[in-house]
Amino acid sequence: MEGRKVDMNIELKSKEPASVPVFGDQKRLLRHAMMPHMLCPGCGHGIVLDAMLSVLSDRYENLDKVAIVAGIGCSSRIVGYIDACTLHTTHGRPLSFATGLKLARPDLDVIVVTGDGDGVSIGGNHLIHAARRNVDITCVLLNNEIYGMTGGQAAPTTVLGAYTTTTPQGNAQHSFDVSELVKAAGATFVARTSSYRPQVFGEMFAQALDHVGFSFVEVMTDCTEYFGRINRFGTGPDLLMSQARYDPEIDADLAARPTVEEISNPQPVRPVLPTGLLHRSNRLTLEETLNVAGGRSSRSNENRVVSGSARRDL
Amino acid sequence: MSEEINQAVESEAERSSEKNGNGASVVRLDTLEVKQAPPKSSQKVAKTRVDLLSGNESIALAALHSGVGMAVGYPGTPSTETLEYLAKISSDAEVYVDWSTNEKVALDVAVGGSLAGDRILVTTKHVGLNVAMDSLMTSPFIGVNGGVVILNADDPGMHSSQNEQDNRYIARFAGVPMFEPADSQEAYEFTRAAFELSETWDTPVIVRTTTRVSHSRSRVIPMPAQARREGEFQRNPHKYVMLPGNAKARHVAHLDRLSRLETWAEGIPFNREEIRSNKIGVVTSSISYEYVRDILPDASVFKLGVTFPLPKERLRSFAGKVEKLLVVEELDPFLEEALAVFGVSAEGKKFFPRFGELSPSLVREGFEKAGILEAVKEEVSSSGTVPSVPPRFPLLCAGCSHATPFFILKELDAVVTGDIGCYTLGATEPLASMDTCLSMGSSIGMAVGLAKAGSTAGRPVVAVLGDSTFLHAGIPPLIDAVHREANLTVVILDNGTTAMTGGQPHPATAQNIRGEKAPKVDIPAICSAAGVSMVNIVDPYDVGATRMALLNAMNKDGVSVVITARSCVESPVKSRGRIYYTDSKACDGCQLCMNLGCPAIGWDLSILEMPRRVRIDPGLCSGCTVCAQICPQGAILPVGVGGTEPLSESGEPSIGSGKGGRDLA
Amino acid sequence: MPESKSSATKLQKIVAENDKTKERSSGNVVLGGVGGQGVITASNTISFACIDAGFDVKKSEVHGMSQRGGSVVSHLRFGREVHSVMVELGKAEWILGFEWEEGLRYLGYLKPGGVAFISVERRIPPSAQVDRRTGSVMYPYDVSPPEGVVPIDTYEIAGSAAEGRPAIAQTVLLGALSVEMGFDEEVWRRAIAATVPSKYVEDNLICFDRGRAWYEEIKRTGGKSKGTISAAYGNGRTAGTVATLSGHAVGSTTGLRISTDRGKPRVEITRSWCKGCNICVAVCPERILVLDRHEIAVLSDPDRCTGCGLCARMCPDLAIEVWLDSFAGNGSLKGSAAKLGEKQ
Amino acid sequence: MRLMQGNEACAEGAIAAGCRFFGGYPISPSSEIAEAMARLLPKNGGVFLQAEDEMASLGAVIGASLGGLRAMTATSGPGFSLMQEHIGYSHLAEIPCVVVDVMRGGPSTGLPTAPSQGDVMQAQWGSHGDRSAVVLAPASVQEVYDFMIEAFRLSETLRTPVTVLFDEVVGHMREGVELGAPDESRLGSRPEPLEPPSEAFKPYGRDESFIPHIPNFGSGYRFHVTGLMHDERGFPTSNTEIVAELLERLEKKIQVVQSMVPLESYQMEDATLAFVAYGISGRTARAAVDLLRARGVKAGLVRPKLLWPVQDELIEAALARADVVVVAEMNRGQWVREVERIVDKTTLVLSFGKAGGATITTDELVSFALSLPDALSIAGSPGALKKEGAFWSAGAHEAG
Repeated sequence: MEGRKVDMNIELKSKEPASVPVFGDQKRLLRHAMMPHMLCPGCGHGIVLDAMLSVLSDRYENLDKVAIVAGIGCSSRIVGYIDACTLHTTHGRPLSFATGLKLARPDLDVIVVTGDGDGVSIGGNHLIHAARRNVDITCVLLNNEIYGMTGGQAAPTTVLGAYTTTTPQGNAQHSFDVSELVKAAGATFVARTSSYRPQVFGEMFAQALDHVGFSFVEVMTDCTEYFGRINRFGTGPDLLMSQARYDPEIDADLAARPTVEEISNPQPVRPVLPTGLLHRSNRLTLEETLNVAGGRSSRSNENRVVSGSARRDL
Repeated sequence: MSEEINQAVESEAERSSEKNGNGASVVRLDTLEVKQAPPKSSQKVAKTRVDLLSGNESIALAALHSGVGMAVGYPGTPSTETLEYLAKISSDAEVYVDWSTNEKVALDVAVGGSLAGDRILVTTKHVGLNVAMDSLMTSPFIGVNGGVVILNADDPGMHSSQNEQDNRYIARFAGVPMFEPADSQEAYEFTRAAFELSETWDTPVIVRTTTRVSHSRSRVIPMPAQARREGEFQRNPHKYVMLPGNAKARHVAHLDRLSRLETWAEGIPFNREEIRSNKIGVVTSSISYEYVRDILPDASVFKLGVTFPLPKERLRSFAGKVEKLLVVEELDPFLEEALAVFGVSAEGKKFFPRFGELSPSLVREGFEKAGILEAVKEEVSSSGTVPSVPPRFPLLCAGCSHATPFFILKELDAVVTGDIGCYTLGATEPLASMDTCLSMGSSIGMAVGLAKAGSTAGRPVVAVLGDSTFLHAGIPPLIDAVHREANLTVVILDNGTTAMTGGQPHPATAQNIRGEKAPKVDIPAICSAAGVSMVNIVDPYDVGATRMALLNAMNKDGVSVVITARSCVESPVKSRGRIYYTDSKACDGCQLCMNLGCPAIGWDLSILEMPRRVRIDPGLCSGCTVCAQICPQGAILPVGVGGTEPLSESGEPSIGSGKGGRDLA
Repeated sequence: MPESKSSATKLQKIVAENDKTKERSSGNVVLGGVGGQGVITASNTISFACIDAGFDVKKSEVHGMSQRGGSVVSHLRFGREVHSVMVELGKAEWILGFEWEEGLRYLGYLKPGGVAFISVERRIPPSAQVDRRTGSVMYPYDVSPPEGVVPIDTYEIAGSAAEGRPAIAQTVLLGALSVEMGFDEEVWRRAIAATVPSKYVEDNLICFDRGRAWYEEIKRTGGKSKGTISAAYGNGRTAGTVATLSGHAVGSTTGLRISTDRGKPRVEITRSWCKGCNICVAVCPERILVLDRHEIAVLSDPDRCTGCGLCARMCPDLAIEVWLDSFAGNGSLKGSAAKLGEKQ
Repeated sequence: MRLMQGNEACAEGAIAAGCRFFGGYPISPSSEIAEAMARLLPKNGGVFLQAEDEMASLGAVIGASLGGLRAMTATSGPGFSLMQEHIGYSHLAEIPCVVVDVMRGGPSTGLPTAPSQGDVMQAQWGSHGDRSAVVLAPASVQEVYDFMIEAFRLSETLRTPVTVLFDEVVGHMREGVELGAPDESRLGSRPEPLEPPSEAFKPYGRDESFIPHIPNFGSGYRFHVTGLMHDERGFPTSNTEIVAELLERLEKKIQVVQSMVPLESYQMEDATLAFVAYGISGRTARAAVDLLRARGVKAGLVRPKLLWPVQDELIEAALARADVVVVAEMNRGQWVREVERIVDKTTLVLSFGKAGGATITTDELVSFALSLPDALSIAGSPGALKKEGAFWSAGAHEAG
C-alpha cells in the first residue's frame, strides 16, 4: 500500500508560472478513449465517478493493483471509464466475482460498484453475505431508486407511492433502507452520502478504502430520465437540489422549528435517510478467517479487536 | 373656540412650569419595577418612574385620554408603535384596537365607528394614506359623530419607505385640518386637541408626524383623562349617503367650513409667535422648529402647530416684525408657497434641501448659505481624520425564511416583481433577484402586465409578496390575473406576521393586536377561490422542496401560487434552533452559501490560507439549516455533530473536529 | 511607572474630574451599532440615568429596514432644556460604538476632547464581503483609531458574565461611559435595572461594573497597563491593542491581509463531453456559466470566476476542469487543505 | 493406488491439476467434492469458499480465475441450472474455469441421490445465446481423476469453461485410483500476454490460435472484462461485424477440442451392432458387448469421453460399419440425436434411454440386443423401425 500512495501536497517552489488543477489530476485515471460516457444528461452517477477518480488519484499512482468489479445497470457501467482492472460482470453478482478475486489476490484492492437493483434486488443475497463474511472489499452502491437502464421500473428501493413505469398507480411495495440492511448483515463499515455532496462521498469512500473488512458506501444519486421525469421531480439540477435535505439532523432541526401552518406538499415526499458514516466496527476478515495468504492481511485496522472465538484460534 | 382648546392653552402653561420637575404626578406611564441589585451593592435599588415617551406613544396616550373608543390602522414605519402602545396601555373594554386589512379599510371602519358615536384613531404612514385617499377625500363631506383623528407619519429621508412625499399637501387637497407636533409633548397635546376639533368642526383631522417626531423620545406631561365618548348612530342619509344630489350640498358645507376654519386658525394657541429679534424671523413647524431653536436661539420664530389651514393674517403680521423672513421646513416648500400666495416674501428652499430629512447641521448650513450665520471652519472631530466607512446596507435576518425563495428564483432566472415588506431586500446583493418594487400589492398587477404585454425574453414571470401584503392589496390583482389567464407564478412568502414593521398580526394570523385568539383567514383557500388551480404550500427551509414547488409552478400555464410557509425568525417571537458551524477542512470556499446573504455567514478571518473558508457567527445563526442543505461539500454541520465540542470556551464551536467529521456511529 | 503615592494623587484628580462632570448642564451622546446589539436598550438606560440625575432628555433613533443586522444609530441629548433631538456633527461629548465599523461611522459627531468608546466586536455584513475572488472584505480593519477613541474588547472584559451573549457584554461600554459622564454610580445601576429585562439585570450589572473598573484602571495608568486586547479573529473581533487616552494607538490593529494569491482561475470545458444537463449553470455561485445555443456549457464572464471548482466537481459528464494559473507558491488547493488539517 | 470415491478423485484430480480455488454450494450428489476440496485446498495453499448459492459459487470462481488461480466449482442438476448464466459469461469473457456436474435424476429437485445422465443437453445448451461447450464425461473413478487434469488443461489453454459431467454412480463409486502426479505438459497453461502493458494493449486481440492472451488482474495490465459483446480492447461494442467475428472466433476455438480428446472404440472393427454410451453407461455397454460377442453377436462400443463439442468425424468413422447403433444413456434420449445427426442415413440408430433413477444393466442391454431381430422383423424394415424408435426407448424404460 505504502508505495502506491501519492502525496498530493506538492510544494511548488518554482517561480515559474504553473497551472494547477483545482481538484487534483484525477482525470489521468480516466479512459479518455471511452469518453464521453454513456450516462444521460444530469445523471448523478457521473458526479460519483468523478469523485471516485478524485479519491483514487489521491491514493494511487496508477490502478494496476486495483480491481473494480461491477454488475449490470447504469451504475455498473461507470467502471468502464476507470483505467483500472475493471470487471463488468453479470446482473447482481459483482460481489461474488469480487469475493473470488479478492481471495485469489488478497494483495489487490477490490472495489465493487453496483446499483440498487443490481445490489439489493437480484444481488441482495450476495450483498448480505459479503457483509456477513466481512470480506475486505469496498462496495459502492449507487442508489437511484429505480431501474434506470431497463427503462424506469420499480426497484426495491423505490419508495412507497413513487411512480415508475411498472407502478403507474404509485409503488405498492415498501422500500429497503439499504445501509441498514447491510449494517444488519454484518458489514463493518457503512456510510451513506448523496451525489449532491461529492466531497462527502469522497471522504466516506476514502475511509471505506482504508477500512479493513467489508466497507459499504451508499450514494443517493438520481435518475433524471425516469425517476425525475415520471415523478415530476424535474431534471438534473432539480433532482440534485432535492437531495439537499438528505440528513436526519437537518430534518430533526426543521421539525423542531415553528411553522406558520402545516406544510402540505402534494409532491411525493422523498424520505430523509441518515447520511454520513452510519456504522463502523472491527472483526476478522474473511481473508483472515480463511487463512488466505498465511492469514495475514496486507492491511490492518488500528486497534482491531481480534475475538478469541475466531476460527483460526480454534 | 371650544373650552377644551382653552384648556390646552392652560396645559401649555402648566407644562412650562413643570418642565424641570420629576414628573411625579404623571399618570399611566411606564412604571418599571427594579429587581434587587447584585450583591456587590448592599443598597437596594429604588423604584423609579419613567416618563420618556416616543411621539407615537404620546399620540396613543392622548387618544386614550381623549376617550377614544376604537383605534385602527395598518402597520407602517414610522407609525406602527402607536396602535401597539395603545393596545398595551389600555384594556379591551376601554378601547377596541386592532389592525385593519389595509389603510382604506381602516379609514372606512373609522368613519363607520365615528357615526356610531365613538372617537376613533386611525394610524398610517404617508404612503398608506394614499391607499385611503378615496375615502379620505369624501370623509369631510360626511363628517363625523365621534371625533376621527388620522395619524399620518411621514418618512423624510426614507428610512423605511419606497418614496418621500409631503402629506401636508394631502391636508390641503382633502380640506382636512392638520396638526404638526414637534415633540412628544406636542404630539400628546395636539392629538387631544385634534379630537375636540374633529367633533367641533365635523371633520376628520390629521395629525402629521415625521420619523423624527414619531421615533424620538422625550418627556410627556399628560392632562386629565376623559372617559370614553358615548354616542349612537343617528340616521342622516342626506349627510351620510353621498349620492350626487347629497354630495353637492355637502361640498358647499365643506367649503363653508374651510373658510370658517381659516378664521379659526388665526386665533389658536398651537401657532406661536416668538419674538426675540427684529432682524431674523423664521417660519417653521414640526421638528424643524427644534433645529431652528438650537441653531438660531436668538431669532424670532413663528412656530406653526397647525399647518392647514394656515393663519394668513398672523403670518403677515409676523413678517412685518422682522427684517428678513426665512422658512425652514422639511421636504416640499409647502409653507413657502403658502406665504407667497399670502403675498409674503420669504426664502426657504433656496437654502434648505427639498429632499431628505433636515438635521441641525443642515439647518446650520442653510443659515450659513443665507448669510445669517457665519460659516465657522471648525474642526469637526478631534483628530481631523474620521475614517471613511463603507455603508451598511439593510439585509434579511439570519435564518430569514425569505432567503431560500430568492436564492432559487435567482438561479432560475425569473423576472421577479417584488412588493413592500422585508422581502424587498431580496433585491439587494447577493440575493439580487427582484426586478421591480412599486407599492403595496403591486407585485401581482405588475406581473400581469409583464406577462401579458411586451416580452420577458422567455424568462418566467414571478410575483413575490408577503402574507400581510397579499391580504392588504394582493387579492384584487390575483383575481385579475386569473381572469386574464396571465402566465405567471405568485409566491406568497408567508411568515405568519407583518415582519418588517416589527411583527404585527394580520387577518391570516390567529391573533389580534392584544395577542388574543382571533379568526384566521385561509390564504390558500382565497387563492383557490379566486380560481388558481395550482396552490402549493412548501417549507422554505426545505431548499429542494421549495425549488421543486417553484419550478413546477413556473412550468404550469396560467396562474399558479406557491406559498412558502415558515414563521418569521425574529417576530413576534424569536425562533432559534440548534446552530450550525463550518468544518474548515471540508469547506472549500465555493461561496454558494454566501449567496444566501445571511448575515451570520462570512469569511473566516482566522484562516489566511487560500481558498478562504466560511465561518458562521454562532451569535447570529438561528439554525435554519438552509446553508447546511445547500453546501455541496457537506461542510456545514450542526453543533454537536461531527465529534465537535459543542461550544468552546469562547462560546463557539471549535474549528474542525480533527476526528474526520460526520461520524454518527 | 508612578508609585502608589502618585497614583493616589492621580485618582484624586480623576475623582475631581468626575465631580466636575457632575456639574455638567447638558450633553450629547451618539450610539451606533448593528440591529440586535442592544443599542436602543443602552440609549434607554442612559436616558433613564439622565432623568434620574435631574435632566430633561430627548433621544431619537433610526434603524434601517431590517429587523436585525442593519445599521442602528441613536442620538441622545440631555440638559436643563433640550430642543433638537439630533446631535450636530462635532457636538457629541461621547460616542458609544457597539460594533467597530458602526462606531467609526459616527466619529464625525465627536466633539474635540470627546471620548468614543468603540467595541471591537466586528460584524462584517455580507455586502462587505464583496471581493469574492480573493476573499477579502470591505471593512475598516486597518484603521488606527483617531484621537479620542477607546477601543474596548467588551466580550473579553465582560468575561464570564456575558459568556456566549455578546449583546450583554456591550454593557461594558456603559460602564466606561459612566466614568466619563459622571452621575452617581447608583443612578446608573438603577437605570440598568429599569431598562434591561429582569432576568439579565444581574449579568448586565456585572458587565457594567467590569467596564467601569476597566476604564478607571485605564485612566489611572494612562492606558499603559494590561488592557491589551488579545488577538481573537475567530470571534470576529479585532486583533490589536488598546489605544491610550491620548489617542495614540499602542501598536496597530492587525489588518486583514490575503497571505497568498490563489492564482488566476481558468475553466476548461470539453465540449464533446458536455451533455448540457444544466447542473453547472445551477450550482455556480457566481452564476457565470450558461448553455450556449448548442446546449453546451460556456463561461459567460471568465473574469468573475473565483476558481472554486464547484462546476468541475458537480459536472456529471466530467467535462469541466478548473485550473489556477500564475500560481504563486502554496501548492494546490488540496495541498493547502491538507496543511490546514495538519495544523489542527 | 488408492481406493476412493469418484467425488474424492475429482477433488484429488483438481488439486493435481493445480486448482487452488473452489467455490461451491452443497448439493447431492456432488457435496463430497466440496468436502474434499475444503480439506485439500488449505493444505495446498488454496482457498475454499462455501458460497451462498450457485451463482455466487461460479461468480467467485471466475473472479478467482481472473486473479490467476485455477478455479472450479462442483454441483448437480439444479445448481448447474443456476450456474448457466455464469458459464456463458466465462465463455464470452474467456475466463478459464472448471464446472463439475454430478448428475442426478429428473427435472426440478427430481431424484437427488439417484444416478442420471439427464444434463447432457443442458451442458451444451443450458446457457443462452450461441455457445459451444466443452464437456468431458468420465466413466470411472480413475477417469474422473484424469479428466479433471484434462479439464483444467483444456480450460486454461483455451480460456474457456470446461464442464466435467458424471453421474451419481461414478461420483459415489469407490475404485482403486492411481494418483500419479501429472507432468507439466499435461497441466497446460494460460497463454502469456504477447506485449508489455501499454495504452494500445488489446487483451482480446486474436492470433492464429483464436485464443486471446489475456493477463491476470494485478499483473501490471489494466483492462476491461465484460459480459457484453466487446472489441479486442475488451470494451463494449454493438458493431455487428466485430460481434460476428468474436462469435466466430469463439466457435473455432472450441471446435479445436475435438482433436484433443481421444475416442474409445471397443470391438468396433467388425461390429454390426454398435453401442454408443458414455459415462457409467459406457462401462455397462462394454460388458454387454462382451456378453453379446460370447453369443455370437458382432457387437461393439463407441464411448465418447468428450461429449461436447461432438467429435463428428471420429464417431462417424467409428460407426461406419455398424448396421444398428444403440445409444444407451440414462435419460430419455439426449445424445442419441447427435449420433443420428452424424451417422449414415442407412444406419439404424436406436435409443436405449432409461430415466427412472436406476443405472442401465448389462442384462437389459443384452436382452434388448437379442430382441432386436424379432422386433425388426415385426416392423418389416429397419426404416420403419427407426421411425418408431420411441417405442423401443419406451420399452427399455419400462424394463428399467
